[in-house]
Amino acid sequence: MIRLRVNGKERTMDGPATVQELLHDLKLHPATVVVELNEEILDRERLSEVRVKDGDQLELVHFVGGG
Amino acid sequence: MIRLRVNGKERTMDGPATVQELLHDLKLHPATVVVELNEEILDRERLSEVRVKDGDQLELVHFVGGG
Amino acid sequence: MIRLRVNGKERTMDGPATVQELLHDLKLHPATVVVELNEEILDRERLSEVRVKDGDQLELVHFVGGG
Amino acid sequence: MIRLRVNGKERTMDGPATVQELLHDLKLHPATVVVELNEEILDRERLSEVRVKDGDQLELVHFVGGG
Amino acid sequence: MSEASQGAEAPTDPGLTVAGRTFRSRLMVGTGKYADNATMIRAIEASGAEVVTVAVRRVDLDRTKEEGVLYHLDPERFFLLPNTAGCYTAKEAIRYARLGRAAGMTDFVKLEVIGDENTLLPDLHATLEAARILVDEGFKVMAYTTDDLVTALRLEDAGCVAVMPLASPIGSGLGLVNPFYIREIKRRLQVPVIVDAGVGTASDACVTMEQGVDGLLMNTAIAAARDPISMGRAMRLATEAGRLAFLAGRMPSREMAVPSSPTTGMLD
Amino acid sequence: MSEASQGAEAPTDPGLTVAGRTFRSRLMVGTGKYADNATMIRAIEASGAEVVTVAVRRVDLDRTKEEGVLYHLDPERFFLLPNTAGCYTAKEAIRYARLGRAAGMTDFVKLEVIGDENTLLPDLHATLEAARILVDEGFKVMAYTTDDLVTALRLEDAGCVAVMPLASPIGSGLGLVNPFYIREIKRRLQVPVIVDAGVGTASDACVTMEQGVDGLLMNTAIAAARDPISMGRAMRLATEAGRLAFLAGRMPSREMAVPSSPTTGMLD
Amino acid sequence: MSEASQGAEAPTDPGLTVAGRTFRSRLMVGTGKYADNATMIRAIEASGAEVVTVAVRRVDLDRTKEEGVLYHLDPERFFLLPNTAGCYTAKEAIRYARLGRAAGMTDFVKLEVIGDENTLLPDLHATLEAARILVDEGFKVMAYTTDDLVTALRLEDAGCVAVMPLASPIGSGLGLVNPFYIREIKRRLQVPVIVDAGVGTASDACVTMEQGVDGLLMNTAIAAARDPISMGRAMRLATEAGRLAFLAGRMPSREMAVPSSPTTGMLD
Amino acid sequence: MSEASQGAEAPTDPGLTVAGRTFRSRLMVGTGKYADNATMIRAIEASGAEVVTVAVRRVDLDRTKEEGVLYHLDPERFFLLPNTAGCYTAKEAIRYARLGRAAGMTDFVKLEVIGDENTLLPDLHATLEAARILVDEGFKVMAYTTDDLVTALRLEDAGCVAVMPLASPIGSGLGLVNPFYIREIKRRLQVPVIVDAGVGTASDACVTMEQGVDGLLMNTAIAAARDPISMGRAMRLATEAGRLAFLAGRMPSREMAVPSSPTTGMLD
Repeated sequence: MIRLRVNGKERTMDGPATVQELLHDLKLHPATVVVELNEEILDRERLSEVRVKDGDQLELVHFVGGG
Repeated sequence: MIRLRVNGKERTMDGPATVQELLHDLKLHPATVVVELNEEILDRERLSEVRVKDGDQLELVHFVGGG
Repeated sequence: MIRLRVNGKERTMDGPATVQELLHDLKLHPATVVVELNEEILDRERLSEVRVKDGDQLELVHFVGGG
Repeated sequence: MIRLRVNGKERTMDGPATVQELLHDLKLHPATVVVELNEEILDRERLSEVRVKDGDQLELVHFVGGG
Repeated sequence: MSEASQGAEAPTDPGLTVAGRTFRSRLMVGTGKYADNATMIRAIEASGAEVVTVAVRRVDLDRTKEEGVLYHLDPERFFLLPNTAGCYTAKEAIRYARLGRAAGMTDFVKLEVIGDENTLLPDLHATLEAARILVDEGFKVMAYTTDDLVTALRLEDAGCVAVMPLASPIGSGLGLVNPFYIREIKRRLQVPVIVDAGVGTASDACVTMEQGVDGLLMNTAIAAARDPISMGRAMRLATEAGRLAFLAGRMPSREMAVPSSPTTGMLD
Repeated sequence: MSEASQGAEAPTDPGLTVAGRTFRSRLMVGTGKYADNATMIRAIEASGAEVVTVAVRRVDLDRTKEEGVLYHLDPERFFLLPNTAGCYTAKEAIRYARLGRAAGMTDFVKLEVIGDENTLLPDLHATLEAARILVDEGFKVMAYTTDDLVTALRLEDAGCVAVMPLASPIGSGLGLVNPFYIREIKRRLQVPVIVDAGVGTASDACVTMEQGVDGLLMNTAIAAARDPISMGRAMRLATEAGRLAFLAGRMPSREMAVPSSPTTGMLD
Repeated sequence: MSEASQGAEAPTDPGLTVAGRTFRSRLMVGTGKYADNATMIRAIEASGAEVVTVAVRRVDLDRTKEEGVLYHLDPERFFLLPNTAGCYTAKEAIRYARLGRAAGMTDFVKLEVIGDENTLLPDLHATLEAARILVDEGFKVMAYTTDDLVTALRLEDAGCVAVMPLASPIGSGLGLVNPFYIREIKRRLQVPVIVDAGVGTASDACVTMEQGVDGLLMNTAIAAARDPISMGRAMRLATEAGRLAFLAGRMPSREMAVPSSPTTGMLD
Repeated sequence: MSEASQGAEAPTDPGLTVAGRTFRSRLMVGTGKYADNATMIRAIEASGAEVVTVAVRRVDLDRTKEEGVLYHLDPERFFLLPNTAGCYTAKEAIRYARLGRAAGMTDFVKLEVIGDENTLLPDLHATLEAARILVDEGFKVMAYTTDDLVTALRLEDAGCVAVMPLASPIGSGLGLVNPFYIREIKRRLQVPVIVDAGVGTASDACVTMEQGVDGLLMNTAIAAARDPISMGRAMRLATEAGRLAFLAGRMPSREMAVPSSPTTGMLD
């Protein structure tokens, strides 16, 4: 089982998975978020290749209203 | 009996009297007030001569704090 | 001969005349000016009736730029 | 002969001398100036020991009116 | 009126009504001090103003000066408001008002009785006296005055159809020196309050309208700008902007800062 | 843009160009603090702004909050400018700038490094440090700063494409507190000077543009108005008015009065 | 008077002369609104004022209120100036002026005719009417008025011995809202100009005196301060400072900077 | 100090303490730009200042200029504070600071690093860098800076013994342009805040002290007045007045008026 930290919250996944699959689980469309994996930004193209490992830190961000 | 209006309030005196006597009744020192009798200012000298009549209007004024 | 004062300047006319004629001499169109005769405003209708007399004071005014 | 630069101006002295002697030549009282020799501040005590060498840069400064 | 402002004003702004007569624009302009009439016309058009003030003066019999302003302003498009500028007594002002009525065929008059030559500040006492007489004669008096509240109230009582306090002296361009008094005058009067004189640039017009007054009258700020046509347009936009901002209700101002971006959702 | 302002701007105002990209409107607006997205959209449309700022924040995985602002702003119509609001160090700001670039597919970033929580005033030292690094990384940095001239000059030297001094603290609505410094900054810089933060109402926008600056950015003044849509429109008109007035060249202001009606041609 | 100011005033300031009577201090104070008489006395002493204003009111026959102010102010030290505060018509003000003369055995009166209850702004028309009558009756009228130049000139013509324009409404503490008008009034009048009402703190007193006016009258600013005694002293110093600064002739202000230390004699 | 102010300050004002050294007067003055030394001395004496700033410059070996200022200022009476005026880099400022220490036998230095020749505004970045180094060398650094809060906080963190924000540019005489920032800096710092530069006349000094700051430093306002001696005295009184008014706690200001005479006890 894999332990991740996603947007500051602990999250477990049973078995390995790509970031794309994680987003899918979270019902997030890849086009609408930016993924930072362990403080490195992931290109959208690579979301389906890169696999999350135990202990990974992910930040899933997007634009919100701001001044 | 004499009916007066002194500083906006009805006041009666039994029998005639000078303004000076009225002030004395009111425990006012003549030197500390100005007397207006029926809208005419009374000189201090005349306070002991002038007698109040029924229906007279008197205003007894002095200095108070003001800007 | 008639002596007039028109807009502050002496002016003479040989023989009697209506205000209308005076305006005509001055090349002024009645519609574009207001005539004050001896401090009384003349209605346009009356310009052709009223005759100027010796010593008359006339002011011929119109609108100019102002704030 | 020694070539110095004092307060930005070339100055020559025939023969070696202490800073104190230089000040004396310039009619400056040691107590009233601060001496910087080649960008190092000289303690007043040492003015009579230290000797100027050819090529030395001296700045003689004091307080002036300022805001 | 501009599409932008139509869009904006349409729902909110019925325009300015004085003595039953409604004007689309809240900006009124004078016709004095322009380099030439062509510039005047274009600047006034750019300003969007309908009400333009004019003065009554002698015809120049020597024809050295150009003809009257009437030749240049289409009475179909512009409402000519005669003023009594240059008068120093009630008697004189009344005489000019009558001539203005005869020349303009309107009962509206901008009453001005000057009390001091250096500052051109009004004589409030003579103004009030003249206002009472002119109202009796059936004039619709729009009274030029200072920012003195009590005189403004008296002018309203006297039957003036509008009260026109100054922002600062005529031609000074100092802008709105005392917003408190203007705001109080507006709060207290029923008739339209139209600020007259003192505006120097667009922001002066904007901040004055933000006090809630009904309108503005200006002349020099446009006529004496380097480019009167652009300034005319600037004044039109600034007047609309100030009115809209007043109606929109500004944010409270505070010395403390408040973030405009969320303080939550930050990364670790 | 309104007919009025088209007419006005057409000949005079080529619009605002930042790093080779030209924007028709000189007004930029934020997207924060609106009651709802519908109001935000309408207010922004009313403001005529093309550039709208957005913040980078975590996706709310619990879906309690509404989705990102991107769903509501047509990228064809609006240029989304990511900011680094909420960052307190150069390192943090750089991280958010990179995320903004990835999210917005643009090199433009509004760099903000806050130095104090109470006033939200920028940390000029960290801002300059971050600006240098981001410029090296190919960002087009628009730097939020105070009205400090020397820092503004340094930010220009560092390669920022625009310098954005504040009029007064974020969300304060105090308006342009120090026109001297803003004017001096504009006088001295080559890159566009866009005043950011502090505007409270339309006249603040107007007077700020009259200083000659190239543009304005605001958020709270519109979002926190009682009627944000009308205020959005007011800000659009006020920004145009201030720009036009600056270009038109205002009359000189003087303490002495000057008549606007002729002093000659008076009656006897 | 303080040693400092003695030293300063001695050569320069003969003090303030009204109708032939000279007062050492240019600061006059009211006696209203104090928590208690002890505080009032100490605050007035700290202010250095010689002229103190008093109001005329009915004696309280029920003795619930304390006795008149006369008990507390040494007539040897202070000149009691009766006012007509609270009067709304010329007739009423004249009546109070006469009572004040009888009570104070002085012809001096501070004439006040209020025209509006909310703002306590004067009725300029009734004030002028009352001033003319009181001057005829031999009063030395010091007339409270607005900052309206023309009324100030009329009051001087009417024979007032001093004109007392307000800085801002009574008790408002807004300070000197319109320095232009006050300066112009001072420029044009021969009689002393004493600014009355509106001062809120020491700098208001200072900046008002810097306009060149002859004196100041205040009440609330001292009485309603947290510490009236210290504020009284502050007002005394501020009034002296403002007068001295006016006489000293301030440096010109300019947007450009000018170094105060030498630019020559720098090191290599 | 004047009797008046002694009386006033005695109970309330312990004077100004910087790095353990207490000064009776909160006013510090510069020694530049005087017509002659005699005037300088008398003006400084009139100002009551104990701390006077001096610059470090080359001795004039041609003796065309007068001798150093030390000849004219009694070190028993005045505390000479060396400045680094005219320096444009941290390195240069440090060099001058060391020379000032050697000349004045004091560790106190007024650190000034200018960032722009036209405005003489400080380089906040170089100032902070120099401050850190000088503090390490044991200097008691009083840092001249802008009204930027964050830099002020950093200077305090760096170990400066006083922070000296400007009111407006050196020699401009524009007065306190941004009271908000100065007030906030005072609120937030532990070390004394002494406003330096920009004061033009007495009311500027008074209003600045009313913000609660610990002291003032000025030069041109006194030296460039028509009568520097009277202005020196005016500044002394204005500084005391502003301090006292701050401590006394001013009345609240309000737009509504409040009568200062009783509204009861009026006649029928």
